[in-house]
Amino acid sequence: MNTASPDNPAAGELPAGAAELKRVLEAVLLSSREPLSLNDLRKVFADQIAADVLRLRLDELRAEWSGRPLELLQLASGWRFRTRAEYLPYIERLNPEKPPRYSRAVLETLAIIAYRQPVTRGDIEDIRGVTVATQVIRVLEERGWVDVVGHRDTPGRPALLATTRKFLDDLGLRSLAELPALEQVNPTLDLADAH
Amino acid sequence: MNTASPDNPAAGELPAGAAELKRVLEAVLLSSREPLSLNDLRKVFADQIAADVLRLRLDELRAEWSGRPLELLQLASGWRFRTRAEYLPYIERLNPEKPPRYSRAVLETLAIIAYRQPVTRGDIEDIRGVTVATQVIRVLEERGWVDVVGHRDTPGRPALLATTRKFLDDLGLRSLAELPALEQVNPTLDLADAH
Amino acid sequence: MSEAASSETIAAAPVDAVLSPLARIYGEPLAQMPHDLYIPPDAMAVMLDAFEGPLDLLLYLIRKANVNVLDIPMAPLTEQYLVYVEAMRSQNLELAADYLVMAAMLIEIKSRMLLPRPKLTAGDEVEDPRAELVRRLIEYEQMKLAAHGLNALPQAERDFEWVEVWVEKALLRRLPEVNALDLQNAWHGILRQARLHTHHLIQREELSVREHMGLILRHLRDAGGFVEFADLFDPQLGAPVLVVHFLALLELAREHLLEMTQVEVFAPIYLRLSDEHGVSR
Repeated sequence: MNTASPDNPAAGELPAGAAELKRVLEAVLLSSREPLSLNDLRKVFADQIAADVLRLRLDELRAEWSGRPLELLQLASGWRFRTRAEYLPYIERLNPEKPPRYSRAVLETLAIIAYRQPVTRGDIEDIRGVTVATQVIRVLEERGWVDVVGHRDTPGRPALLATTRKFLDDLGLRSLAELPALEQVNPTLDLADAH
Repeated sequence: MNTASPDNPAAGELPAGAAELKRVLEAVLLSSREPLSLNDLRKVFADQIAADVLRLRLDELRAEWSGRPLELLQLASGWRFRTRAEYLPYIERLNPEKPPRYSRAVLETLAIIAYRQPVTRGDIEDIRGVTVATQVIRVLEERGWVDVVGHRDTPGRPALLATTRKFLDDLGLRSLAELPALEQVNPTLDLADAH
Repeated sequence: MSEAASSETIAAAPVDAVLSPLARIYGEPLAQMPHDLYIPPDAMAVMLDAFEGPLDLLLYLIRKANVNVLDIPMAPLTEQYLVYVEAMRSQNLELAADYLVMAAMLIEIKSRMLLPRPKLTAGDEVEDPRAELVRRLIEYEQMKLAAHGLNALPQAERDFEWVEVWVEKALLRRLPEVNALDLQNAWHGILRQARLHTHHLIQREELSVREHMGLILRHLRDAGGFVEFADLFDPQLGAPVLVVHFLALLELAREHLLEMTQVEVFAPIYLRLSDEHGVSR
């Protein structure tokens, strides 16, 4: 039995003051396995702190961490700490296992699903002009970036694929609107070469 | 190709200065799922930093985190950050587990002590008709709900148990008189079970 | 994607490094592109890996010729394309199938363009036979660039790690909660049990008396086991409490939990825990 430890939290226990509130936010966010939404974070304070107050503290917290090795990010499904890119080379030395790097086929398929969703495999094949290997889709599904959101009401009822929240989270995006804008192909050449 | 992130670290790339070295240690330790041994940590710096230097930096890092919501621990298997115990009640609110329950033996013993105090263990055994395990009494004493208020002058001089002020406080009662009256307990059940 | 093991003949590295850096799978972009379209047969296998399909190949040819996608010169494009497909056919029939379909499409477009255009009434537009091909090429190129853009975003595990600090839940001591109702129910359980074994008679006593019995015992214990009668009573508590307190005292005496002594009539009454050694704590 560990007598030095705290007892159950009193039902209404709240941190005293903004500084302590931020310490609680830090503790909770640093130890979370998933991004935490404002709603999750309100639960942490037994719904006693208003969402806009939390927003304010989160922004302050993000600023406080600005010079440090972690950054606090607002993602599609909530807030989460991640390591800054410049520290990855060090982390990688511990883990010689190479992180996934995707083939062109996978990346192009992902781009089509991301920008044209929901799409069927047939749609993807039309755009890419080649058969899409099952393996390519499976890689994306296994990463949790793509899933089936329905079926098109055409013969064969092909599955409609879309990107997931995890896809946005893993790319540090809050919504699809934050995807890089599609490039206008060739506008300058267009003028120069016209007819 | 990925331009946003640094390329593989140059083989000999090392942080410049003690402060930056600590930032790297922080990044690596905060993102690790496992404790990291000094040996692991030396790998992070391509074995270019001596173990005793790392030890020194780790001790400094631990001191720097002393007022913060995480603590850097040195465990048998290595170094690791851990969320401080006082923040656990907040984390707990995110994922509430079902609160533990006392066994029937504990609850009945407590009820007997509450309603019939002061009582000896023998009294409790008479009423319950079974032996009362020492563990049962100890649970209640450790909780601070029950203590010994005297000894009965009979052979063996058994301890007399009574409930404490903390018991009343924790149950939100001002006095024992606020415990539910026994006559009014479940009148229908009473009748059904009577005879 | 299988990265080519042997990289000596990259003469035909097909993809423009600026427009399609994704395809720069052999490392450095080529300093110069080959001027003709001849592909050494042993480089063909490498080529097949390099192109993502017929659209990709067409885009390469168009980019290489440095012409606008919107203004494709069909005759040379088709000829070049067929040269490649012929080379592929000897290497990989399965793959060539996709390319053959495209070849057929190119030839069809080319032949339609050779046909005289029908006279137009004013305002009518006849669709350029190349329109559909152009639309597909543009869309494909856009997606190729988008894929590149996505790949440039920082990516979990590749470019950063999520932070998940160890939480030792066991540090949180979770104590069972009990309320008055639980006690009532427990008592009820005891009663029923007792009725089953009828030899036990459970009688209810005035609870407040029981509470005061505890108070008196505590008082005595704290005072070292010996106290003067009058000290037990605080007149400020009022008559009802004093009465209960007194009843508790009598009950304690009856249960031999304490002894009352008086040397003579009207002398002070002393109370003593029956446990004469006091409580050693």
